[in-house]
Amino acid sequence: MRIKRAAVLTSALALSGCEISIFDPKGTIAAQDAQILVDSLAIMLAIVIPTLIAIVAFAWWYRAGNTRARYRPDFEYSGQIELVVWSIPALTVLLLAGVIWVGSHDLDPGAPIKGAGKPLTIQVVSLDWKWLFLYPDQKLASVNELVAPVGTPLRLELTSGSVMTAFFVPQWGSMIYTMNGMTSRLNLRADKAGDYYGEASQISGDGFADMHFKARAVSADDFAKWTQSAAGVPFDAAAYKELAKQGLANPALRPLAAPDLFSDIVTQKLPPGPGPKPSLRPPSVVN
Amino acid sequence: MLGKLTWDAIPFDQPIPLAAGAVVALAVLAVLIYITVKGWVPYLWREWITSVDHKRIGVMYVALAILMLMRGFIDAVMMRTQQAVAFRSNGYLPPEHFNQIFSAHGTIMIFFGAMPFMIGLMNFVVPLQLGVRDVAFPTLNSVSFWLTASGALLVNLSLVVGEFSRTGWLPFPPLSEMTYSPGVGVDYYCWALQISGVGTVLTGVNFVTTILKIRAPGMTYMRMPIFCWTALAANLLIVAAFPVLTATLAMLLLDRYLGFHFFTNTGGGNMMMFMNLIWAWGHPEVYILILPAFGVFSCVVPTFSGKPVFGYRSMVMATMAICLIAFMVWLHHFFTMGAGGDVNAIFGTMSAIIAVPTGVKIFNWLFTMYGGRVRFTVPMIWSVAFMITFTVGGLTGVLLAVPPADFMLHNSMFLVAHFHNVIVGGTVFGALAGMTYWFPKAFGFRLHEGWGRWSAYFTIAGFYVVFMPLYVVGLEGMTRRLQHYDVGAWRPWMMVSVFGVLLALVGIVLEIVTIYVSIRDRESLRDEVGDPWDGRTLEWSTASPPPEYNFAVLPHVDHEEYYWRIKQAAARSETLPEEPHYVDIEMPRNSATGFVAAFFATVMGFALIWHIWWMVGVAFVGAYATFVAFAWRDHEEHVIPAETVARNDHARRAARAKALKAYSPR
Amino acid sequence: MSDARQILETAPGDEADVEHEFGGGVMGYTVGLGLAALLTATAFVLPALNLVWPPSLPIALGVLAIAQMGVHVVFFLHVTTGPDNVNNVLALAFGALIVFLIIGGSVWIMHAMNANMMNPAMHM
Amino acid sequence: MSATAAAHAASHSVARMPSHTGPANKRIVTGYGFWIFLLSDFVIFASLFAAFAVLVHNTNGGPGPHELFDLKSVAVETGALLLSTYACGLASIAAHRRSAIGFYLAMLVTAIFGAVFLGLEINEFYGFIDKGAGPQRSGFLSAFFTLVGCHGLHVSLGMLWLFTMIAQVFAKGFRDDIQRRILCFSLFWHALDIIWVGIFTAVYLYGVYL
Ligand code: HEA
Ligand code: HEA
Ligand code: CUA
Ligand SMILES: [Cu+2]
Repeated sequence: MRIKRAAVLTSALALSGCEISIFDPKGTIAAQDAQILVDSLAIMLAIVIPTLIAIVAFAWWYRAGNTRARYRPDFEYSGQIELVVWSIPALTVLLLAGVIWVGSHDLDPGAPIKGAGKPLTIQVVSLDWKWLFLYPDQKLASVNELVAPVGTPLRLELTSGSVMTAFFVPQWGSMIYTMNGMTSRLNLRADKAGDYYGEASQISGDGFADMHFKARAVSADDFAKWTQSAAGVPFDAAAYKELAKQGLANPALRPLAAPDLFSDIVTQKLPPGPGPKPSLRPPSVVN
Repeated sequence: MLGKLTWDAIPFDQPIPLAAGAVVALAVLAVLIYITVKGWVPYLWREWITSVDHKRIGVMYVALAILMLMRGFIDAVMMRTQQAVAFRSNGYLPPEHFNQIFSAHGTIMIFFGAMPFMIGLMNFVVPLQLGVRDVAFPTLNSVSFWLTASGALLVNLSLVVGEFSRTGWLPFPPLSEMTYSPGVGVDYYCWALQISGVGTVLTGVNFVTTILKIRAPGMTYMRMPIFCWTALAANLLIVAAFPVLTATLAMLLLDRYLGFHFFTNTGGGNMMMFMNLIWAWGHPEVYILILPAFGVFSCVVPTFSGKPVFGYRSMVMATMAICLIAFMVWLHHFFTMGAGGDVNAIFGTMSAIIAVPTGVKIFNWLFTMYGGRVRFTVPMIWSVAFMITFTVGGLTGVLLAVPPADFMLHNSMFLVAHFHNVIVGGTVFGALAGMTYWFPKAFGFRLHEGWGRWSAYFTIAGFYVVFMPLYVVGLEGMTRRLQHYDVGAWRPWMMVSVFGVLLALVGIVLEIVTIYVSIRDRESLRDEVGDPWDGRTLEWSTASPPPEYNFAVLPHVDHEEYYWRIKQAAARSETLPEEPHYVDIEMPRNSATGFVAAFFATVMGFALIWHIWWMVGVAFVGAYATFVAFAWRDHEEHVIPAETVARNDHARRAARAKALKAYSPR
Repeated sequence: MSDARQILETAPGDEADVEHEFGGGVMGYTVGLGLAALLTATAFVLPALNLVWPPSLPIALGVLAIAQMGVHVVFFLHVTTGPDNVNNVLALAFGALIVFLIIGGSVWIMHAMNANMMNPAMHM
Repeated sequence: MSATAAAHAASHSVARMPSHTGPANKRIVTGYGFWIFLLSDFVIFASLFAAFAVLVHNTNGGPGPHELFDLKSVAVETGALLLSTYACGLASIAAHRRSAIGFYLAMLVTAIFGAVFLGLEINEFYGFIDKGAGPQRSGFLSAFFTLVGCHGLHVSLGMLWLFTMIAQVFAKGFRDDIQRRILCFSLFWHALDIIWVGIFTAVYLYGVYL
């Protein structure tokens, strides 16, 4: 095995018991996304299921060997049928368009959501191949572990310290791209305490498959406790540069020493990650 | 002297690609030697390589496509087996290799498998259905084919010399920029597609012109078979969309080669622009893949239902509607970039609207079967399987067009399942239906029904067993392109899926057996008359295989179902139409332009990839010289004397006359 | 010679019989040159003279450009609305629609994206 | 009536055959095919225009349109290209009338004005690069050089084609296939001028005044 992933593996083991189905939402956005998904599916199945049945039925009944079926070699046009085949799908789509319109606006990732208490701002930086979560108000920097108090609206600001990828916690809701030099915005809320699976959902290079993280929803007290548990050398620009090099990382929580770190990354005052060493076939991922 | 090319480029340290490459290289070499020893080279050169006959070119396109589908299928088998074993382990394919595989799989399947297959069918069928002798620009047609082959060659070369792109079938920057992909993989990708892209645009120009300007007398637009309409739509899409791809890849190449800043992280580049432009091409591209398949089904279903296609005008309208709306939906591939509610909603709605004309098509095929006498031949089996499978795939597509749903499913295995559902269930089934349907026209004998049927059953079953589990894991949050994973819930589905790929493999092997058996038993499968299925369109009025000039005299079309009508009239009166007056026929001469131009293009592409600048220069001069030499030619045509035409046509008429007695009119 | 009642066809840009028709022959090219020169000159001079209300300037320039493209199409390329030109015009219309969708769509989409995520400081 | 005039008349009546009487003649097919090809070329330019429109503000701290563009030179370029297009029109009339001298002369004028245009453009590019405003400087300049340079490349290839056409007429006379190529060439040259209208408006005028 060429990849050492002991730490990542243990965190995954802890998770493997639980389901991460999007039909088992644990956040308000995920619940609404799933609801819309199911609604749209239902609207469409109303027309698709009869269609599927008709295909099989017509093909079967009008098989050449069936002498009871009437052969009508000249039946090639019928105004009524034409009307129906255009209007039924059109009506279905009209209905669907309503869902699309309302859904896109209500669930726009940038739209703020309600919840208990003051919104918590979390700054997310995707790196090769790990996630850095900055808590500007709590002055924390957490690697590969996203912790959030249950019920509090989360205001995520996201960027990338390297290539483009996407941030996604299936059971919390919508994913969003992260891009260097830009800030994308996502609003989420976790509604039930627990450990959830978070991942990168856009290919970002050789370490992509290991670019997942733990998303923990905890009670307000536990969250306060967690913010106190930061240890080790404060996280600053130099530490960031070290982290930005290609490779994997273990979860860690450190105090944040550079309050402007996020904006420095976005404005490229801190340049994007260096990528692989130039060579024909770069060496594979090492921890 | 050789730019970046050194011995390091050969992957001596990676046994799998090295062995695979060596085997392929040896196989190619063996075939070449065999051909040479057998003395077939002059024949191949005269009859195929330099041929500008649309039928020959069509056959070569399909052959290339089948080869590439197999290459892509091998990649698919590797991916499925990797994901079956790579649970909490690294599997047998390291990431740098796995990433090349899905990139190569997607690229090869789309650009060198599915698209050439469709273009091949159009090449073979369109002039025959229009009742004419050839396409508008026969030599250009040959250039198109050979440029496509050149691109395919370059992609496959990357297996042994250097590496292929690791950034997916569409190279999203900044990952594909020099900083993050310093190897030659992305360059292979870009140059291969630039070269074959030129060929594709030329095909588009050629076919739009052919369909709009070269039709048999009396073949008005509303008398064209639906396949010609879908071919027109697909080629309009090619002409309008492929230049966007060319421009976008050119920008990426400028970034990579000359340090421009179109899509870079730094220097004022904007990577979102790449996403925007590539999908402005990419979405129309998927309709380029599916529309000709729709055309195939619009030939197959009426023929085997013994009825004209239902709702001809609706079909035409739906085709052209899809062609136009195709250009108004591209943002649905990046709903998750954050364009905001209005933009997402409008593009989501436009995407859903495509379901209407597509639905109309499904329903019209349905009503074509209604009141028919459906014969379940192999093409018809593919067609019914298509109708069911494609409806399911379209449904999941529309689901993805609902932005909040897409926020959960984008880039997931659900998406992977969606597009295989429409591509395999639509384009690939259509390709195989079309191949089986027109095979007797091309070669003069049918494919064996029994074996072909089993091949279809296994392939269809294989498809469902591979991809239905992927929907499930997609809903369980599994993202695409994972080299390994640690989530236990996904594991069982991966095991089911790998079983499906085995079924598909059996299907493909049976397809090869079908072809083998059919060639062996060709005498008993012979199509003497030229109309083995009781067809309705003009291609069935000529001999199988058709003479070089297709029709002894151009038909004078006076009805949508012209051939069907004269056939019925002849059967009723038990006499063939009067013998026409034969005249000399002028046909374009063979030309090596395509082959030579593609040779230089390949050399130039290779030299550009490896920065061998002198070789670039040499190849460019060579290409220009070919061009001028072609332009300087004096005689572009040769003449087939009326006597020859008459002799051939008498044979055809005799076979028809004999068959007339056995045919019962409807 | 050609029968006037038939549906005729010409190639785009064809001189053919247009010498005595609208927009054909040396005269046609000369008229086209004059119009094009006029429109170009207006486009270059207009903004410098401060004659139009500044916010409407892009529209004015755009209209001038489109008008000039039209002049070129009619007088130089001989693509007109005549019955012999239907196919040529349809192709042009299709092309123009695609060009419009690609440029318009891209600008709209990218504007929305930038508005949502750009940092003003970045691109100065 | 001379033989050529008769052939000329015959070619006309063939040229205007209605489509439903069968395949169109070669001149129409070639012209139409090239027309479609040109439309696809327009789409390449559309993509480059789109890229330019999006990147025009991404100057990365470098010079922007205001600092760089010299509208006087652009106006001269525009005039040169317009005259070149006009001369090209005259050349195709000469070809139509089978006047070799007229054709050579008009094509030469076309080429001269084309060369003036190219010279000015190269001079402009050279000046920018000299000022440190090359295409690597910023997204804006990448897009600018690519869009305008792509047009310039088309003009250069057009010049190559132009001289090839002169050589072909010289060697082979006004044969039918040569006439078809002249038709395509003139379409190409006129189309380049249309694109230039887009460029001087959207790149230069918008750049300087907006
Ligand atoms: C035309 C397009 C096409 C086709 C046909 C296929 C066919 C298949 N694909 Fe592919 N696929 C893509 C286009 C296609 N794919 C693209 C674009 C991607 C994305 C790449 C990326 O991530 O960037 C992708 C990605 C992709 C993945 C990666 C998923 C991931 O991201 O994790 C996988 C995984 O298993 C997969 C599997 C398969 C399988 C099992 C088949 C098939 O085996 C299914 C069954 C089909 C057949 C059995 C027919 C094959 C026919 C022949 C071989 C011809 C035989 C004929 C004769 C002998 C006459 N595909
Ligand atoms: C042949 C290829 C093909 C075809 C035909 C389609 C057809 C459609 N596709 Fe698909 N698509 C792809 C190939 C194709 N797609 C590929 C390759 C990708 C992924 C690329 C990548 O990321 O790598 C993709 C991705 C993709 C996405 C992006 C998802 C994402 O990245 O998150 C979306 C979103 O809207 C989408 C939607 C649609 C829709 C609405 C249709 C519609 O055209 C479908 C219409 C058909 C029907 C609906 C069925 C028949 C209709 C009826 C029976 C009528 C009644 C039904 C209703 C009213 C619902 N597709
Ligand atoms: Cu998003 Cu700049
Ligand atoms: Cu799409």
